[in-house]
Amino acid sequence: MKGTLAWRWRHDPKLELWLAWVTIIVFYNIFGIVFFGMTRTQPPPPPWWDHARIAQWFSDHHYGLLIGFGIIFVMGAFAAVANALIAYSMRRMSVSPIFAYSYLIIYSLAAVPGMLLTCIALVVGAMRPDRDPALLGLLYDMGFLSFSGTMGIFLIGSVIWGIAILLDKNRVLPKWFGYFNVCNAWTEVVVATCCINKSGPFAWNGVIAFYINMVVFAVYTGVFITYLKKMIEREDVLQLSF
Amino acid sequence: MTRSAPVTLLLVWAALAGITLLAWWIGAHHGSGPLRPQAAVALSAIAITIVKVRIIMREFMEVKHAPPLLKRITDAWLALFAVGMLAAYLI
Amino acid sequence: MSSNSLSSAPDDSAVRGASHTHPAPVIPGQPDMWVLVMIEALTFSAYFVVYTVWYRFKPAMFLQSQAQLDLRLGVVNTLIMLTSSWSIARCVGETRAGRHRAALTYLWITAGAGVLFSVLKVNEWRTMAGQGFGFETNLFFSFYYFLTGMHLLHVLVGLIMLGVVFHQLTNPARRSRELVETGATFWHMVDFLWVIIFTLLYVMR
Amino acid sequence: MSSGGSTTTNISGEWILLWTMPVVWLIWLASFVAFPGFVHPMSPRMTAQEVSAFYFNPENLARIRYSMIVFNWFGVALIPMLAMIAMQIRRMAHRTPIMTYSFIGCIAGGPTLFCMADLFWLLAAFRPERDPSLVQLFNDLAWVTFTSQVPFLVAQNVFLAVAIYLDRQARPIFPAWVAHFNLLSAAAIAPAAFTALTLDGPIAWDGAVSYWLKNITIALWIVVMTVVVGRNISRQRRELEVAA
Repeated sequence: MKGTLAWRWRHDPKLELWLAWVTIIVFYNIFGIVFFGMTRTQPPPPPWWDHARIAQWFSDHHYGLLIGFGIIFVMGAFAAVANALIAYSMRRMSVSPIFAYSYLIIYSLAAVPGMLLTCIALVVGAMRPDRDPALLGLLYDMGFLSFSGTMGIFLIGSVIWGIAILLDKNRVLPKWFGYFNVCNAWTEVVVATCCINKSGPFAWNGVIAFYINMVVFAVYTGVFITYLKKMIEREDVLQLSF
Repeated sequence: MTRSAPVTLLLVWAALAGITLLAWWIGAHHGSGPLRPQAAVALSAIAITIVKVRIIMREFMEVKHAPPLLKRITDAWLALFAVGMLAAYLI
Repeated sequence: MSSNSLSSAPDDSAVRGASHTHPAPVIPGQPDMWVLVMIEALTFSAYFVVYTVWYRFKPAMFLQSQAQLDLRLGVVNTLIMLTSSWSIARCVGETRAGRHRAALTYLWITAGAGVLFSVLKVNEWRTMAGQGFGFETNLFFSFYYFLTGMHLLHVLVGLIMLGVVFHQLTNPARRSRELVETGATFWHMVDFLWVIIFTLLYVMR
Repeated sequence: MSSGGSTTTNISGEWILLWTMPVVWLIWLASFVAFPGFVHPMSPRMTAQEVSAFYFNPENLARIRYSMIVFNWFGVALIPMLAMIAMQIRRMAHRTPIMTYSFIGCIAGGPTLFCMADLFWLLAAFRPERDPSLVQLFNDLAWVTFTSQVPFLVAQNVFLAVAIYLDRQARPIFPAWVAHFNLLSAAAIAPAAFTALTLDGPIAWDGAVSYWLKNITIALWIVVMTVVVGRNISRQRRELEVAA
């Protein structure tokens, strides 16, 4: 029967693209549940806590951190599909393949310093609640500062995608989204302030460095997921030479 | 259209520059003694700024010739900004 | 895609330039750029509101720190920015009229003003840092460096956009009026953001 | 794919890269045996003093350092192997390069994380006078990174399996059992991600599941994949010779 999942698995010519798109949706949902719900690491707890309070936080979230980040360690690399689909969007544009390849390589780096290092530090902190509180404080800082460890990746990566969209003549993605990439690049400049300020709006849980940035990033992510879907729906079924 | 576009632009520039100098006068420290927060200064400065931004959008950015939708969107943003600033200042 | 259906075709530019009348409402440049302008305006408005809230929360510290800024420099910066905005508006007008040499002259004035603005800003930072006021000195200076720094980044991106406009104007084969207008719209946004930042950092009490 | 002589050269190059694998296996095996913490994996229950004493025991110290240096040199040697698998995915009957890109996106991740763990071990072994609780901290970081960092391995196994299932042609690049095998090995590797949950039992970093099952699966996966990729490359070589 046309349209059923079984039919699509066997006959849908866009199957590869749809599998990738659905994986992105699943990935971002699990990511959100783990970081916001299970581990309570988003929004981040304050940077100004003393060691005793940090040790308390680790023991309060012992199982949340260990199970939640365990899930990230199993499926964190499925984000590669999002990068692959975005790189593919650039391959369909009338620009040099360099854009797609640079984006793919840059974002392949992203998971290690920007996500996994955070998780490793907090997991090591959570696994031994009896560790010296000063060391727990170090792991806590290491965990939350590493969230901004990918500043350059998102900065350069967004600019690359944005330029590709603006130069493209095939209209794969709308121009305004190309410009919006510049805004997403700014968020990575803004977040740098959290490496300096330990309280106030520029701290890692601050209104500017976290919340406003998060809104921009969330809108950006929602927009690109929507437009990737439109791209797949619109796409002709010709073989792309690659 | 009675004036040519270049003359209009020059007048707009002169008006904006004049308003800036007015803001300078408002913001400058009059009299002696330590600086104190003055709601009148702050609110008039914000009001002047909103007027300036609207002039830039209408004249320089040519929103005055744009479709009504763009006029409404830009004005809506300015209104939102004004309300936000007022709320932030007064609360 | 709506981007081109809303803006008119390039070949009516001569008609519009000659009469200075606008029979039908037209968005200058790509409508896409206006989306960026509104997103940026909203994001910056959020920063401005946060700034004002903290100002009201710690008025003494903000006032005292604010007094360290040179109001005259702020005024000069604003006048430079307004002049650059005026000249890029003239550049758009001359482009529509088909006078590309004159358009280039105005473009150079804008770019020169942008560079002058950046030099003055960096010099102001050097002076402030030399007096011991850094990003981490207090929250006012965090905001000062943050807002002026974010704005300066926009100036630099604006200069790149002006480079795109230059690229269009110098080559008779290109001369896309739409791209000239798009670049101008971005530059005007850089201008009005500065007008607000000037008020908040230098004037508001 | 271009045709003619250049492709033959490519495949000869792949042949050379493939035959580096047995050599690299010997080096890995030697470093594995040399590291005193691997053959009987260190227990997460060791106290800070015990960990420090373990590292700075003169019998262990040199072996720890040299084995980790060699691992650092040759851990990355897995990447040519993974790149050869990516080339096989590229040859599959797919309409888009998405599966190839996804696989390539994972290639660097595993070796990078292994390098990090390796560096944490070297750091732990660097200064005997360091506070034992810091030595223990780096030992924990090393073992947790080494054991729990399976995301790229899991994802690339799944990507390869899906790519094989989607390779719909009369003579697919890989037989279907390779896809099943990859899904199975992904399932065997995945539980190690939860290693920090307990300090004893099969999930702990010295346990039957997190240590033995995971590492034996990885070793088996490398051997099996080398063999099937090698078979493909020799088949592709033969086809080119026949065509020429």
